[in-house]
Amino acid sequence: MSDPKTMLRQRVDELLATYDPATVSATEFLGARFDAGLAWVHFPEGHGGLGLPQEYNEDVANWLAEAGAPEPDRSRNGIGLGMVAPTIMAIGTKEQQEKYLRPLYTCEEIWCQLFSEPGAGSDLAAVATKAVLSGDTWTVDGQKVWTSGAHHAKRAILVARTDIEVPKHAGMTYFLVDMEDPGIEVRPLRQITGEAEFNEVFLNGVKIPDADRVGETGEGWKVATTTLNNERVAIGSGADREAGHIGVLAEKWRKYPAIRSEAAYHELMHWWIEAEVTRLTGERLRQQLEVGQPGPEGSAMKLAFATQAQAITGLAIELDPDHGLLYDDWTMHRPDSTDFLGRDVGFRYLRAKGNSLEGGSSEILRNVVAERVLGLPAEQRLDKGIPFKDVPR
Amino acid sequence: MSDPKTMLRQRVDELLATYDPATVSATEFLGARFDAGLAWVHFPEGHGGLGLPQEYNEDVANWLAEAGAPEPDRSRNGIGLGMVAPTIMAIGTKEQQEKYLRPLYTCEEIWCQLFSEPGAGSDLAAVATKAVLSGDTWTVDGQKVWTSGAHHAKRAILVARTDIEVPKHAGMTYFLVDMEDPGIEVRPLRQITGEAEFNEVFLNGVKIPDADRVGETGEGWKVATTTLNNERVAIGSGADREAGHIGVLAEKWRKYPAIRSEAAYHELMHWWIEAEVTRLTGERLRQQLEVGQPGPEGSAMKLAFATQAQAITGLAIELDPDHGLLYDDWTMHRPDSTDFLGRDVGFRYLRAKGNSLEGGSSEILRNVVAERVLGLPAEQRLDKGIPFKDVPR
Amino acid sequence: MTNLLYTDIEDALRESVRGAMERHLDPHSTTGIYDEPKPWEAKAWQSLTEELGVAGLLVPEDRGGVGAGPREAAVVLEEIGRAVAPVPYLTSSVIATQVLLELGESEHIAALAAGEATAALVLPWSARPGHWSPVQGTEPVKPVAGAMGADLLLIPVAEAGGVQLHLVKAAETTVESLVSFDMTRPLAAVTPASGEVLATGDDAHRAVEAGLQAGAALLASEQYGLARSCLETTVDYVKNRIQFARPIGSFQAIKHRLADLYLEVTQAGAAARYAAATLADDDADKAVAISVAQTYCSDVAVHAAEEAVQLHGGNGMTWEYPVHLYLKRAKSSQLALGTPEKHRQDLGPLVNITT
Amino acid sequence: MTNLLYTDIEDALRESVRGAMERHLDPHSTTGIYDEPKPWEAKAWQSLTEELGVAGLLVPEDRGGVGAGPREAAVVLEEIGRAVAPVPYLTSSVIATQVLLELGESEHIAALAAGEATAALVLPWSARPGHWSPVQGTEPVKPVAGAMGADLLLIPVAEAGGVQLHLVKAAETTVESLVSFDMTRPLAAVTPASGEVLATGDDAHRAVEAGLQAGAALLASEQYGLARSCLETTVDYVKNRIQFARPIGSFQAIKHRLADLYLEVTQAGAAARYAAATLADDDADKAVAISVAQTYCSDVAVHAAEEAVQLHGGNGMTWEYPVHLYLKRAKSSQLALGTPEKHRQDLGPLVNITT
Repeated sequence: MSDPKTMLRQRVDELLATYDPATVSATEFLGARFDAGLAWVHFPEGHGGLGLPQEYNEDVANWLAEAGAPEPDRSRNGIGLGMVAPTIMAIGTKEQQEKYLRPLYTCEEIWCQLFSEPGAGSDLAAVATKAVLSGDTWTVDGQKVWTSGAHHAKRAILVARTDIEVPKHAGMTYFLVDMEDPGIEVRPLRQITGEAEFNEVFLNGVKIPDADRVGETGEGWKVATTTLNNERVAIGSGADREAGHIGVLAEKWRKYPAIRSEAAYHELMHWWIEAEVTRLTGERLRQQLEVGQPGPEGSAMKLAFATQAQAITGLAIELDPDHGLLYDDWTMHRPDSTDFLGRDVGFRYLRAKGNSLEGGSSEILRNVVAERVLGLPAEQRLDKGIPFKDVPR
Repeated sequence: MSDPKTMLRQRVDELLATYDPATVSATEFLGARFDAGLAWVHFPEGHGGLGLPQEYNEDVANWLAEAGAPEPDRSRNGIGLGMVAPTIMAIGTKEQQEKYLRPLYTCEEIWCQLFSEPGAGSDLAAVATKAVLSGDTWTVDGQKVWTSGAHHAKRAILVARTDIEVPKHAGMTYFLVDMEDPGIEVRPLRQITGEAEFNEVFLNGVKIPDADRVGETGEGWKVATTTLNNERVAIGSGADREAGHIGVLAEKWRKYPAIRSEAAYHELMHWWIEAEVTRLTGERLRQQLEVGQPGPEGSAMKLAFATQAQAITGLAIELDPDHGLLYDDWTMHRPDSTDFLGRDVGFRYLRAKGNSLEGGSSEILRNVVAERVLGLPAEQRLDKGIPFKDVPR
Repeated sequence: MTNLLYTDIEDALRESVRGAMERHLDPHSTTGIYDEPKPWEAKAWQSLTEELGVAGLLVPEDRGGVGAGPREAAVVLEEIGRAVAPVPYLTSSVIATQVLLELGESEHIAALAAGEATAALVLPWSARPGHWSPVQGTEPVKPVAGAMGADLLLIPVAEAGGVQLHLVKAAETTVESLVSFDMTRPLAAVTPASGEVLATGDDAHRAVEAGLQAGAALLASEQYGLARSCLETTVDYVKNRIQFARPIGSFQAIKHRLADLYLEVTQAGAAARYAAATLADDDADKAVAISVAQTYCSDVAVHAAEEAVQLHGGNGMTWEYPVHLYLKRAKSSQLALGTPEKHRQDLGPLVNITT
Repeated sequence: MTNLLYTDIEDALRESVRGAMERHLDPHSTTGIYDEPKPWEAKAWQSLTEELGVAGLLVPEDRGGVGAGPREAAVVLEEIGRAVAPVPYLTSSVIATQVLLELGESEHIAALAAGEATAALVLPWSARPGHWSPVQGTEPVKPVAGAMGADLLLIPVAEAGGVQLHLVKAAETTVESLVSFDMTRPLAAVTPASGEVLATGDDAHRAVEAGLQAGAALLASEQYGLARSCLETTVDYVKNRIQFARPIGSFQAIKHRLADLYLEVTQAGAAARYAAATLADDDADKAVAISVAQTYCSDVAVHAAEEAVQLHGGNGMTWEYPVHLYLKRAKSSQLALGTPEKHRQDLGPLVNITT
């Protein structure tokens, strides 16, 4: 038997020989790649993989990139690729895996995430959106918020409350939802930047077949945690020096001597060094993951990224006041994807404010570091062991 | 009837005529001043005062200062003058007032404070030192700490536990103690600076007549609060520009061009401005007090003082590294009083670390500001309504 | 030391201005300015000028004003900051008015005081006392605050050996609006033009300098008002926002941050008040007071607004909640009339600290 | 990128050194040094040199060492920092050793590697790579670290047109001890003297420079070890200290501060490791790595020690608790081999950022 690398190289060559990236559509190529088990080689055969160790994915990606082959669009279907796929693979039914993984991978079906609610932000387990089972169909009513891409998503992952008589973590269930259900209304949620990168999603009598439940009824918290853990893995590892906001500012500094001053120099260098040590920490984390020893640094690093993004963009505005007093465009848009570094300095400053809120606020992350990494005692919980319906909200 | 100011001026002149500050001892002069009602004019007649409004004290002090008359030594008997006198005046018995106020004022009797314990620091109400009543004598056993001046004090104020069956705030009683009791042992408590500015005090079978109880049995917390409130009044109000650590550093900067740099300039100016706005805040507080509208800024200002003292002394060390690497003297001393600005920069840096702990730690003060000034909800109390003996310690 | 407290008259003034702002402004219509730019909110401005007559606070009675001074104007600005009010008070009633006052001008100043006209000083909004250059050449000056919609433009033009201060009617030149980070104080590009020469040389220089000094001194009060409002709004929000079955304001980390912010805001109030008072008294310490206030209050306003965004959670990031209006105003005001870094740079030599 | 992880051999080395420090040092006897100064703790130093042989880590086997390198020496220094160990490892086994290594010297270096002698580079302890001056005149050089008790002194003396590096036996000059802020690394005033000339001109300059570079690079690991120890000790303390009927480590404000400190300490570890690794690889990025590590780790160590004092409450202020030893070492080390401000100043030009 040949070693995995040789076998993979052969498969890649066959794929490229049969489906020339230069002539077939991206969708067709990705479908063929999926069928050849080269989508994610650590998934089982038949689900886009070959049951091989995860590390071989990098080889496959490199070879295909050399050949100019398309990759799935992570900026549009990041939730599908990064969160839904691993969750369905880990916990979904065989039918769910067969039905959803391939179109997700080819990006024929874009996914969005229906977790946060107006009353459930930091306290994600406080979701109040209700799902009631009748026969083998669930009916869902409620409101979700901070949903990116909902206006072009075909499907969604949803956490809903299915039992208000038990404590809050025990009464949630996880579903896969068809966004074309007539009970779903998507409204753009305009942000501080003027854009509407996110949406509010209203659910009125939305129907979900029980077959689209993921995990057992009442185990939604556990499933959602699996999904969210996939979100925070390997954050920012292996980035280049001066990647991100600091690079943009350093370039400007080099290009425009007029913005330089001694005081600003020391502040710029302060943040340059902060960004550099975070980069080194990420690089070390990457090396740890490579040898199978992931560290607990990820949550703390997200704190550093948010702090730095906010401070550096704020400084960038101050360094060039006459420019910082202006803005590029307040017109309401619905962008297809998020680009923290795109657009002008004012946008970058305002958008960076979200970095300490989205994907776990800095306050929640500090709790996580304190309790799970340092082992400090947990906060007193006032909602522990109390039926959801009796919890103050 | 003449106005109070004229009457006071007359009394001062009479006092000075009878007791020439140039010839009589400080003790004799202060005793005569007390007897003339000129010690604290807002106290009642017979207790060193004349029952006049507090504002006249300043006039008396100014006139006497002009004449070169002695003042009581606040650096040695600050606790007596600043805390014990108002407490005895407000809550003490007539006998206590007659017995203690005069020698306290003349500084024939120096006082110290026996509040903090090894297990009761931030949580002052957790004192475990025990007082048991038999007949009309209390017997006290326990240990106190952070007692300044205990080695030359004649008397002390003490908070002790008199009932362990009730919640902690309800089981404390406030006493006046004779420091010459054979059951008292004072040991120097050496600090980070090398000095022993404070003491540990061990109490073994110390006897206190019930007549030296202040307030009712079980009301010690209330009395102690009165005492401590007197400590935080009018903090830092009306200081001159560049008073304190910033002035020392600014002077050094002016004198030694070698320590200057652009980066250090901006850091120095940052702290100069911080010190200046705190000074202005204190000045405004003083003006408010003058018109009888005290503000709640005092606790917050103590936070600012501690932060600034620590940052400025730290910066001062960095600005002159070859000097900052040295120390003036590690020899153990027991100084008579505290001088934050005395001695060299290394001492000032280390001593300033105490500023965020003594007299209410910065953490406790932030709670105070958040709860009492901003009205934010109090922390959950785990010791509320539970007998002291059952509270985890 | 000068009085740092508010008089009863100032308290009453505050109440009137606050009432007017509450009646004539609401955050939603203010946010609307970002989509449909306008120089100011007409009703709010009318109320300040016509009903309350506060545009003339700095102007003596014999020149058409109400003969109050910088302390009272500072109170008005605290309330303008509190409401992020889109009104040209700082640019017209303080800066431009102070320029004309300094020159002894009395025709236009009466119109400004009465609210019959508004004016703007044509310099980049980042210009600061002691550090500005008169307009050179024909390129538009930008970004200029208060010029959009103003009737009169005060243009300091470079002349051989100094400055010449021109009074130009808005209709006689081009004022092009710019997309501003803070649309509640919209900026413009103003094409230089000649007009009535109000002063030349030292007189012109001194007048512009006086305008910028008054602006910098009193902007601090606007920043303080804004910061205080952010603190109060946030304290209120965290008392009422429930997560984990308790108000988030009961979490100690949030309490401690707000306690620290309270200290900053309180100190900003003292610094701003001292700047206004030294301006009113023409105190020898005025320049120090202004640099201290501008350095400190600029940063406190930004910090307060940033904390407000963060502690309002996702809501603070929305267009719907008014928090973003405060952040944009605070960040722009930090750049206005000199950044903190520049004022810190200026301060040292004034207190004999140099490199 | 270079490897930032620890090898199994390094883990074993760490365990040995930690064990030795635990056996031969206790905080009370270390505190005693403040009352009865001595150059180092003999037993701890003996254990490091004789039992573990770590004084020769940087020295090739053919010159009497064990042929390891900066990565391994960094691990030793992490443990020295953790214990605030009063041993001359950094000054003798790193800096002085590196100077001799650079010169190809082999007689004395073997003695240093074997722990039979200790040496010190005679420059003020604040000298940093790229910014130091050779000794001029006859005035004592001060404050010099590692000179007290050293057998050999390496004195770079100013010569017409450059530097001359003298090797002076301690007995041949005067080494006067100074009262040091950190008595666990006591400082001295050293009277310049002539001795064997080891090198002149560029060679001498390069050797001193190499010593200072190695010192600055590896001091970062000592600082990291110290910071990490402060974090761990403090976490442990707040878990066990009960106030208000609960561990103070359950108060959210304290938890959040320690979470932030964890981030800093973790990043300091990566920065220190990168500096050691680039030194080991003689990587082109070495100078950048050293400035980054020195700027960052110096401040993190001070911050960690300051937080330790504060969160130990009154206990942290006592002579009895060892926390003060960490603060004194951290603050002194911040000044050693260049302050953060100076290293930040040096870094910009290396990454093409200049004023």
